[in-house]
Amino acid sequence: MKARVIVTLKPGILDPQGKAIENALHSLGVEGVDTVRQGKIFEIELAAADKAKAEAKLKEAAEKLLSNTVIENYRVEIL
Amino acid sequence: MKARVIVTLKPGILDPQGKAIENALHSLGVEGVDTVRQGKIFEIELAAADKAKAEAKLKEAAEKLLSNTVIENYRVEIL
Amino acid sequence: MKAAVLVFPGINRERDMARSLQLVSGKEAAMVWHTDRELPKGTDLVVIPGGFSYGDYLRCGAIAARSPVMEAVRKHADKGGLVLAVCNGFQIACEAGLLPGVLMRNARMKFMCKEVHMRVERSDTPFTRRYNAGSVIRVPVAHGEGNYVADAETLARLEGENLVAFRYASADGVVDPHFNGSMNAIAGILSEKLNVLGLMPHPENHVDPIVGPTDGRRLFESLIETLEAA
Amino acid sequence: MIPNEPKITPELVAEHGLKPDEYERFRKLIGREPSFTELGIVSAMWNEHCSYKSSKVHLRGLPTKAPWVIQGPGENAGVIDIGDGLACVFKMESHNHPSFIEPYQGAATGVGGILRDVFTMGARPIACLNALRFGDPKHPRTRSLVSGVVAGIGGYGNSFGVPTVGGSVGFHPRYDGNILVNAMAVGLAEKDKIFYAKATGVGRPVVYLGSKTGRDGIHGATMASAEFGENSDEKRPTVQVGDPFAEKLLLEASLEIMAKGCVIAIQDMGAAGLTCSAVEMGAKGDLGVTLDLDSVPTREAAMTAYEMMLSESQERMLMVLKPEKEKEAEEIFKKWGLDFAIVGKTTDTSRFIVRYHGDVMADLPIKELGDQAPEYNRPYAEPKKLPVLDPQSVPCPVSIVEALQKLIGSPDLCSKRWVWEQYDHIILNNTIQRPGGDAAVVRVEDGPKALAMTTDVTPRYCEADPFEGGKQAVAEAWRNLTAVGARPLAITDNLNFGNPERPEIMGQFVYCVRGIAEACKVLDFPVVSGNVSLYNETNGRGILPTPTIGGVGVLDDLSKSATLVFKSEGEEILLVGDTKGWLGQSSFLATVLGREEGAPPPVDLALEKKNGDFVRSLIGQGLTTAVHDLSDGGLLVALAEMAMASGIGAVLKASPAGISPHAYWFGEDQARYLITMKSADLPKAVAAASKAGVLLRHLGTTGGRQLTLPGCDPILVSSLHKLHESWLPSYMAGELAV
Ligand SMILES: Nc1ncnc2c1ncn2[C@@H]1O[C@H](COP(=O)(O)OP(=O)(O)O)[C@@H](O)[C@H]1O
Ligand SMILES: [Mg+2]
Repeated sequence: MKARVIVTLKPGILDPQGKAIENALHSLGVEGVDTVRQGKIFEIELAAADKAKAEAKLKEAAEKLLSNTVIENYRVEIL
Repeated sequence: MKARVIVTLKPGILDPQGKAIENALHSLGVEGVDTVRQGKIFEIELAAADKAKAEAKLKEAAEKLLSNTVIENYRVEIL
Repeated sequence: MKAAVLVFPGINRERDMARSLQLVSGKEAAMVWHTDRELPKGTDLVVIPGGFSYGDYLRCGAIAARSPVMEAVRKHADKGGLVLAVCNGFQIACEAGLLPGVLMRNARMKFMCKEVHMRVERSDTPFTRRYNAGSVIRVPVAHGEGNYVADAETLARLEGENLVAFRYASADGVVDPHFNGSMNAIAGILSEKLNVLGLMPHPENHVDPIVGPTDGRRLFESLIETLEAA
Repeated sequence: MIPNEPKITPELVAEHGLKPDEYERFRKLIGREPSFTELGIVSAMWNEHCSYKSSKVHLRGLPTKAPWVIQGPGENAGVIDIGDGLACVFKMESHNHPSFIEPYQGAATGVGGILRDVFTMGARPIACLNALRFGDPKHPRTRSLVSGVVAGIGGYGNSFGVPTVGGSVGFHPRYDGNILVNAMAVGLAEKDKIFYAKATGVGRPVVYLGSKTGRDGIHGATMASAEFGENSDEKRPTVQVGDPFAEKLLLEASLEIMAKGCVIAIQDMGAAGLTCSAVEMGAKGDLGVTLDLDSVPTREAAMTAYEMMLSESQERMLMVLKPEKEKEAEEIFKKWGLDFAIVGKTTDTSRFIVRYHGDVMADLPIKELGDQAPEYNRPYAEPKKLPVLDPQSVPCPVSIVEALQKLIGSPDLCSKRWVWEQYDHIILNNTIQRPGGDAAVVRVEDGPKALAMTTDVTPRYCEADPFEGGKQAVAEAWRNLTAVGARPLAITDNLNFGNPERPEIMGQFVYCVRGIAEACKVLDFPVVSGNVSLYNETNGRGILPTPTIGGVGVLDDLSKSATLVFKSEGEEILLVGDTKGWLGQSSFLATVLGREEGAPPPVDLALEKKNGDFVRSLIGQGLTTAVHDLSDGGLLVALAEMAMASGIGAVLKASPAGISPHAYWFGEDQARYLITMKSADLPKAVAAASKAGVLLRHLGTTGGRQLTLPGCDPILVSSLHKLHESWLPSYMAGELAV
């Protein structure tokens, strides 16, 4: 089964990376980009009996390791 | 306009972070996860007249900066 | 030797580099700001120093590689001018396409600051002529993303054309493939014309006998000798 | 009245951490009900973290003066004269609570904050240190806290570009719910170019520099003064994220505008950001300050005045500029890509006025806000003295060698290489002694001058006897500096304790501070800066009292410094100082027998000074080949450390009669050093010792590849080394059953 977990910063949490990228895009002449926030995406292959089981497993992975729930939100998508 | 650019490693390029995560998940007792590959997701707000223009702009951003096309693929999604 | 040390926002080893260049060559290096479009007249060595340009956000070296000054560096290199790219400089050089491949997170995911050994693979280059091929030198590393990765074809070409300059090794010269995960234990590589060297370890931090070992010194002496011979 | 503001209720006041009588005091001071923004401002100014209300009366007892002290406590950092027109600027600060909640960012922003304190004064940071305390290795969170904190400290310092050259790491169940992250920064400046927070001149622009303001850390300072309860998770959204890249730019830009003579006064925005920095600049200069929040650069929409005044977004500064230099300063900041905004001016009204959207959000008497902060002489209990443990009553269930193995492989005494290899400790090319020795030695410019620095405290001692423990922490820092050959000059302290509203805790605090004061006085080692962190307590259980001492000393000629590494075979090993075999509160007792009992070793400060001065003079005369001070684990652990660092072994004489071997080898009597020297120099040293009245004892000779103790099987130094190096990496890899 293929799935992905998307981890993004909670709103209001400073994203220095996003800010640096915004500035760089401006100096490269890419106009019109207002804000950039950078997150992580994990593309995962896993063995699971069904979708619900897979989802539960990935939620566990996200909580335990893939995200820092103090400052990040995550989202599990089964593909 | 809101959009996102997803950048992932090309197949065949070794992903040390993904590997480390796989191992860590196993030692945390999260079973069944075969492979993990880590990528980046950029959540972007931009000013653009229409979808096509926005797409073109983001493609430019991805080519010029957001991805290293030697090792990475990217995908633009307008939300 | 007329050296130009590039300064990007977030670079932090430019002073170490300038100081070591001065110590070995007796000449002051020019510090060149990232927005400059030209190198100082007569520059014969460009140094891209270590640090965390732009915080190493996005990908290490990515943003710096797209700075105005890099266009001038590319021209300099195309004409055969010497470029020494250390640590973040190596990452910048790869991102800028001056060297092939990319540096990824260390296999053990951690930043590592320690002394390591590396084997000098060849001594017939402007950067290594004062070393003996096959000899082992002690140098410090300080990086979190020094894991050299390239596709199979590039790697085959690097090996085939003998462009690997240094490999991580044990003190007695046995190649250490596990140090940071680098393919073929690569610590440094050369461009095809042998005029661009990128390496992760910091020879500039092993120059001054008051501070510690001095195995890095001969790299700078090699450059001086090369330029004097030219 | 200001629109859309919450009504001030007793609950709201309580949520701001103000006691009813404190609120009443504030209301009287301003003569009316405060606005919501004003309540926020006063809660920030009057909490424990900013006002030092519980500690102030006691801190006054610390000696802060010496001919070489340029600036004592009260500024962003302390400043000492190190000769040749140079000054050393340093301070230590805690980031305990934030690091427990989010270890990486908490530790990172702790480093960022202390670096800012140092470069705000015009000094370029040259080194960082840190002192870390974690809970029981068995505690389920300990491993991830260690991993996050260490990565955070490294992540910030490495990127900023300052070497992290030393520190300490310890474990104890009493830190299970409250870890300690104390970060120290050391900087270098020209002695006559130090910058201060005191504003001068009316009508001068107040300028905001650095990163934009967000909603980060709102109530951070209040949180740092609150005890954790079951629901401390709820406080999470206040986490601040560090941006070392922005800080590096802020450093370069700040030093550049200082060098160009643009700056009158400067203050970094630390705890309670804009509030504390603006009030402090005005109050110190007897001036009023008016802020116009419409000009504050923000990164989030619709921020309120309250939020802007309390935000703890990182990497920001406030300055008063020379009006004629405004343009020049702005250009420098733009060049570095940083925000620059005039957000107010100095006034002659002595009021602190905050305007936003045409409303006056706050109008407060600026001096009284600081001066009239509550100050408590809280009740304290005199700590109970513990009985002195008779060494004869302490058994040794294992052989001396087995005990040694246990000690050097224990969490507290094992090598901390796993930690400091994640810190760039060589950048700037001045690190003469790297982590792993007694004190770090950092060359000053091109030498030959160097600075030595260390952080020390033995919390177990402080718990058992706060007064002696406080003395011991200072003495150990002094000893570590001495052991590398440096002249100890001054300290910074970071006083970490539990809830001061409990008399036993307040008693620990008071007696530790008295002990520190006593030691500083006798050793001529004044306190020039520091930080107090109270309420390190979870569900009524406090941490061990932990007054971390950061010591700085100077070496006039770094070629005359000492290291602890055995240099060659066949050298004489000598012990300086007297050994009675003090086992109370020793590492041996705790680690080998699992007992934390008895009175800790007393510190005879006069003896400490005599022995230290003797060792320093031997180093200066070039008579020693290696030097190491004795601390946790006593004589044999120190010896083993010297052997392990060199790979060279030693043959040792038997322990003297009248003292049991384990008390002799592992006792923690103070004021002791191990030295080695060439046989030929022995007579000179013996003569010098007898002249100085110092006890010198010949222990044996260096040589071979093993440690040989009479009556024990010799043990290979390499096998000790392996034990010493393996605990932490194995623990962190999860390979260890703890
Ligand atoms: N957190 C840390 N960061 C950097 N260095 C550390 C840290 N913890 C320990 N060290 C280094 O390890 C060595 C041993 O530490 P410690 O046992 O506390 O020394 P001492 O007993 O001499 O005070 C010292 O050089 C110290 O600087
Ligand atoms: Mg010591």
